[in-house]
Amino acid sequence: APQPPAAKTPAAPLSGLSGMKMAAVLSGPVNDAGWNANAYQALTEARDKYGLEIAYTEYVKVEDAAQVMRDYADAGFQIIMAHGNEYSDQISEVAREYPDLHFIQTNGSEAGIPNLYTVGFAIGEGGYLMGWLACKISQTGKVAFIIGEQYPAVQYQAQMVGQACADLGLQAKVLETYVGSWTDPTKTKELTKAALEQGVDVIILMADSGDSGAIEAVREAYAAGSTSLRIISWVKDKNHLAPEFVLGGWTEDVSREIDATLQLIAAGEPGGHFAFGLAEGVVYPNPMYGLVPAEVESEFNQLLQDYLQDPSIFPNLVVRRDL
Amino acid sequence: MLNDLLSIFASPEFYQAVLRMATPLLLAAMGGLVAERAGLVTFSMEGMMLMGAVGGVIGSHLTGSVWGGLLLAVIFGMLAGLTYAVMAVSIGAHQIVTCVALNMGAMGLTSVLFGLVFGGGSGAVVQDVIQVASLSPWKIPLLGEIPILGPIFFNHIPLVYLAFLTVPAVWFLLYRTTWGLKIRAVGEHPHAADALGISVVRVRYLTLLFAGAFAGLAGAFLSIGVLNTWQENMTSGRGFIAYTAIVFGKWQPLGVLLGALLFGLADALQLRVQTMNIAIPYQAMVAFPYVVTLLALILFSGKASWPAASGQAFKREGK
Amino acid sequence: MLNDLLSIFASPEFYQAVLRMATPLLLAAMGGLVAERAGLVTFSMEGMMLMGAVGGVIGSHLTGSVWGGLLLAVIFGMLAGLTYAVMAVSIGAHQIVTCVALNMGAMGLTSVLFGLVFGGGSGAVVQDVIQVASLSPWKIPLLGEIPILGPIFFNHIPLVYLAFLTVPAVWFLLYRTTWGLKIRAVGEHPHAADALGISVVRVRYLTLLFAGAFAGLAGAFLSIGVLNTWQENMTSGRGFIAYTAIVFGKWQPLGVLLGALLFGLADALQLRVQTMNIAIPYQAMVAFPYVVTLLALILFSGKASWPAASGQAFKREGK
Amino acid sequence: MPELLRLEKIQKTFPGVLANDNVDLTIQRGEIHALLGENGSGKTTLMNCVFGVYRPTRGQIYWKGQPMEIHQAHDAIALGMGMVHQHFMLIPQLTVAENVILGLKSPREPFLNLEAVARQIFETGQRFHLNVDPHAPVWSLPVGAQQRVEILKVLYRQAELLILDEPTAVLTPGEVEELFAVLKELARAGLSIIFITHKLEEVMAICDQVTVLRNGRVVASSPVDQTTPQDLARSMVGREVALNLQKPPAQPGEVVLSVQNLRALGSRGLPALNNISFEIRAGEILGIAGVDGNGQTELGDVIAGLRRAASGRVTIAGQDTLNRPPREILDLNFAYIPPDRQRTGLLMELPIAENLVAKTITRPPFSRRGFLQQAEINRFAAQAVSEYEIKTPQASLPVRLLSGGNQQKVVLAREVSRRPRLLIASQPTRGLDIGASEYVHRQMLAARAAGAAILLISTDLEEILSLSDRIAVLYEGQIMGILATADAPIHKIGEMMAGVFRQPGGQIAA
Ligand SMILES: Nc1ncnc2c1ncn2[C@@H]1O[C@H](COP(=O)(O)OP(=O)(O)OP(=O)(O)O)[C@@H](O)[C@H]1O
Ligand SMILES: Nc1ncnc2c1ncn2[C@@H]1O[C@H](COP(=O)(O)OP(=O)(O)OP(=O)(O)O)[C@@H](O)[C@H]1O
Ligand SMILES: [Mg+2]
Ligand SMILES: [Mg+2]
Repeated sequence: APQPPAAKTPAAPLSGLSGMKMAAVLSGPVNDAGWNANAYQALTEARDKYGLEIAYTEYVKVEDAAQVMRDYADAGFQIIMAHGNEYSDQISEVAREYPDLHFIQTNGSEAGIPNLYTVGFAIGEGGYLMGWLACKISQTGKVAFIIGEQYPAVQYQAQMVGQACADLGLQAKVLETYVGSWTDPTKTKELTKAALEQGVDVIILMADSGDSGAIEAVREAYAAGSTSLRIISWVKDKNHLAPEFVLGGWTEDVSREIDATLQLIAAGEPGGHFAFGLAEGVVYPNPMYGLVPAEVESEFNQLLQDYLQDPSIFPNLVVRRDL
Repeated sequence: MLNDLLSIFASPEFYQAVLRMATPLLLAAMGGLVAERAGLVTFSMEGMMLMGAVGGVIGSHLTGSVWGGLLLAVIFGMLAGLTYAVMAVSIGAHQIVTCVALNMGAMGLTSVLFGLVFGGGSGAVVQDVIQVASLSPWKIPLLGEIPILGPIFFNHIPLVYLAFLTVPAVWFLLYRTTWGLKIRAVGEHPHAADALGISVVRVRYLTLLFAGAFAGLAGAFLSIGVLNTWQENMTSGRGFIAYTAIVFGKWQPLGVLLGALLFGLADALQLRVQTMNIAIPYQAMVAFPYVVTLLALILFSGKASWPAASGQAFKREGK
Repeated sequence: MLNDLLSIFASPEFYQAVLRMATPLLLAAMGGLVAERAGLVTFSMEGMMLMGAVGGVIGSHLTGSVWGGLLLAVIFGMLAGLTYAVMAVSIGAHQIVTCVALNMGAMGLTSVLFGLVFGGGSGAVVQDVIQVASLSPWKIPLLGEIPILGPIFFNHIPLVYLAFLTVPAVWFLLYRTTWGLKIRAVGEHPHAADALGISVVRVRYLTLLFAGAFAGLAGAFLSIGVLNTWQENMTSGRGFIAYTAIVFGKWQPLGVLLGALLFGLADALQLRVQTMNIAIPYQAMVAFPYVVTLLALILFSGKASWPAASGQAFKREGK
Repeated sequence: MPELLRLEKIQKTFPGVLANDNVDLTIQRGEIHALLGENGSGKTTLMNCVFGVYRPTRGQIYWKGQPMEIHQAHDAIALGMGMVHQHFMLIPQLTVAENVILGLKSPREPFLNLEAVARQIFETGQRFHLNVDPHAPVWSLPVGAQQRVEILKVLYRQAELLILDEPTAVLTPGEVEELFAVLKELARAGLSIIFITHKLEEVMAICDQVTVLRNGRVVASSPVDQTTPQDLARSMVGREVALNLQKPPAQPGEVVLSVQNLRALGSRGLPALNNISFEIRAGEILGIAGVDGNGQTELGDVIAGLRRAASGRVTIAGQDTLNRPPREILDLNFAYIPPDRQRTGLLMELPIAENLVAKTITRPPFSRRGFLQQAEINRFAAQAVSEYEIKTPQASLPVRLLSGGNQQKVVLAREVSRRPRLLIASQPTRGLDIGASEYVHRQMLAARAAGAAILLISTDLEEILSLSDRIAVLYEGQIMGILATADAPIHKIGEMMAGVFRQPGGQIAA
């Protein structure tokens, strides 16, 4: 199985971070088992790794964010993070007010403020590689991408899924389907059932807390004899939820995203917009747990190696760093 | 495209899905209907269902049995109903606002409860998806074997049967028992009922407990019926749809059944249209149930048919 | 810890934040109050605000001026009000359900509208964060210079002043003008009002347009007042809180002001307590506004004080 | 005759009001006991104390000689009392049988056994001439039948005391006759009846004993055969009352209201007005007689624009007004006293003052450019309150706090003070005491003298006969005939009301 590539170690010493205070502005609770939980995990990992002192505020409405960040700035925090695109204006404003402090925004796009690091994931690699895998292992020639809601980045990933299949000359049909909610496992289950009725046998699953519903639907069909069904999980490796058919899939690793950003800061790199991809080890494929034919797995690994050496081997894989 | 649509309507799985998706709506709506007929606005079913959903998972986890889960779901739902009753019946608070507060409160409370039980203590972050025992289908012996109809109607988890059985049961309760008569009297004219020695307060408490119990079952259907886990806010609006089904059905059991089926159908259809790659934008499909609601409001409005004392606090005068 | 808490109450920024956070609630609630007094349930304010929010951004973008944004916000809000009026007043649909449908509909519609304008076509997903012209604070010339009080009260964007000015204005409207008398008559007793030659339909349409306009401004406050962009579902429940403030305030302008301030205060305090790392569990702090609501419901309930015809469709009889 | 109920020194105060003061009252078995008094004299309050709706501030209630504490209506019912409230306590959406069984145990508890109830309703109905279809929903019944349901409810509960609060106020003469027969039958069977009324002739007709309240005190109590209507009226009002009106001859002017071939549907979608035609001239009163439910309410509402008509033609002072908005019709100087003052006549939650100016509020001096001129409103209200003798501490109180009679005076003051060209008065004295009724009648005659055309719709035949210049009889939505009052034999009107006689040669008779 492929191991996620190790993050590149930066040249500059990291000692500068030790003892610094870092605070985060979050839109929801840290136990949402998703978006904010990831941020929370990133914070605690950074604390353990660099000896940071950390703090966070949950349920911050956009219009209050500036004030919350100012409060942290005034309380002596040197690194202030806003988790989410919605805080763009607020963090830009406060970053200008406190030029000596460092500001991090996930999913941001602002590039012109020297102490503001807007960071995101490179979009496209995941869709392309997982699309390749899905179409390759599908026996029925039908693959479904089950998504919570329609966002630009997600749509682009879906586009890349289809692109990969087409590029490989695979005749698989890719269904792009939306639950209409990130928090509705019941409906996700029904959507999955409907997809299975259509003969779909591989599902790329990106429905957040709806994921459990899709897994449940496949579990039932699997128990009824459809043992060739596979789910490719997304955002995190969810193999442990159903080891018999859930592949590790694709990870977008917030902890590594933050870590990479902290390293930029420690290295004295000026702010700007950064999108981390496969090369930086921030997004990566997970193990397949023997759920795909061995030859497919080794072909995948080979392609991955080749791509890391020379991205031009996939001319139609256009990585976007602006979404 | 027309062929694709027709093929949806030709498949038994579609009708099975319709029944499945109508079930939580029907359970909640039948419970709510009884309280509505006693003059209570049951816009709170979303919160009550959520309580039932978390109760189901916790009960199933603690007792190791899905029946324990159902029991706790009913208890949690009834506790939510009780809270409503204390606020709206005893204290006389504004019903709609009480419902809103209850729904919001349930969202927070269920998270905390879940964290307490599965996170090993207060506020702890639950890192993993929890799995518990869940209901499996009961195939009805002979009926289940009938071709086509068998799988559609007679191979479901027990709560599905229960949901559909509540329709005649609630009808009987409302129109053929003295309890039902009292409920209707309290909903239409609480002062007249009071003058005849009917305890408006008791009737309203009891109907809210009933509504809570059924909303709890509806929630359990989601958490340990369809799934075997719990997710924050997993009812995602089904309580509101159930409420709408009551209005759609003009406060009559059969009408409510029709409403629940219609919403179930709209949803099942919507999902299938997506998987058939039929060229209808998904936003339009997601909006479909609401369009149906609006149409229903327009078509079936006319003379107000809701219980005359709906939403009104009852207080005896001049003591 | 007590010191920390005291330091919050000693900072002018805190009070500034309270006013800022109360503003959208107050704008929406004052508009809603007028329609409520005409016998309409304005549980729809969430959706109306959302329409205003997207209208503000679109208007600001298309005209390049924030005033254009405010204008379109008002127009969008009024369109939402008009939709409600058509459903509930002309067709006589159930008000609460109409509100629910409207809120859901607005969530979808605003997304689509935003996509249409900024995504260059139907259904397109907007690729970027859109930024448009937004309101900046107006420091009131002399008053703004007063030490402490100046920054707290007299250095806000114009909508903040407007919000607080609506309180006496709505009071005056309701109690000192013939329009207000008509509104109250329609809300208390539509049939009697009809017999007195007051057009129930017209009064209800007008109050809903009024409510829509103010909800629109409240939405614009969020999108082009505090921010200069739009986010899906960016009102996040403020419409419901505004509705609660009306109930809290017992349908009186001053009471509603108090309610809006209380919710603003609860929210501002909650955030500050978190950033000061004061050892109060976050659940408690987040739940604070709802606890306040529940307490308010308990303390201020008593005799039903809402307009007697609240929620009732009016239809003149005969054919 | 042994005593059934005895009240001893009952006192009931409300904040600022002494509603009952030191009231002693004894009810014997099998007697019909009249309770008389002006509006607001404390009759309803006293009965509410007996029935557990209110707790007396002081005093003692004895039931069959035993002192009793009655905490709620249910206790009173359990003892064997039954009350028919002036505003019926029936649930319109339920059937007769359901209303009757409501709150009682079913023979097959918890299952309803409506057939058994229906049988018993039928039997009781046979015995006391209280016929009503047990399976009809109550909303579908005429008022008289609803009242029979209320009485059936009481009888079904084996009551020994029946309290009737102004039972005849809503009944037609025929229904009153039926009711009286029933009451006599019940008294003969041993029931005691407390009968609240404002009509002296009713007291004289069926009661055994009469008690008069004034300002909450008992001012007279005696057997009926030892008193006269004049005595009773004097005790009630505290002064002499003219029981007969002096009406100068009419001086009809030009036609003000013309109704031609009017048709309209009623609330249940059935024809309520069927080809109605008549005219009224300035300075005359046309009385519409008829049994309640024959289209009276619909007629008033259609002319006022409150109900849409299907076809026909209505003109007021030459202007077409059919299906025009109420505002336009009002602007023709039209005044309307609706039959249901609480539903359509008054804004119950709003102050008396605002109600008094409600129809002229948009004009000076009560408002200028949309702004209310509160001082002017108050001045006018204070004047109206004293002129029309509206009993209230201040005009800023909500109308809902006034007694029925005083509420009606607010309506009357508002309508008559505008010096209308056309006045429709629908049941203008329903529920009013003699003093108040007399007052209303005098005001109507004054309006007539001032040149108003008046359409008087009333189910009280006495009222019609004493006020009208001409009388039209309405039966099943049709006018059976129009007669000049002077040559209208009562028996002929009665036959028309019952639909057995129709005036030949068309409807119009001048
Ligand atoms: N709940 C109450 N609160 C305050 N005052 C009251 C209340 N009920 C009755 N009253 C007062 O008590 C007095 C007696 O009223 P009551 O209704 O008993 O008169 P009534 O004789 O029944 O009049 P009517 O002939 O109009 O029916 C009135 O002056 C009224 O203002
Ligand atoms: N809350 C209250 N406060 C003060 N007085 C009240 C209150 N409620 C009722 N009353 C008084 O109670 C009396 C009886 O009211 P009720 O509604 O029974 O009218 P009524 O006399 O029966 O009139 P009607 O003859 O039209 O039915 C009135 O005189 C009114 O002043
Ligand atoms: Mg009375
Ligand atoms: Mg009375």
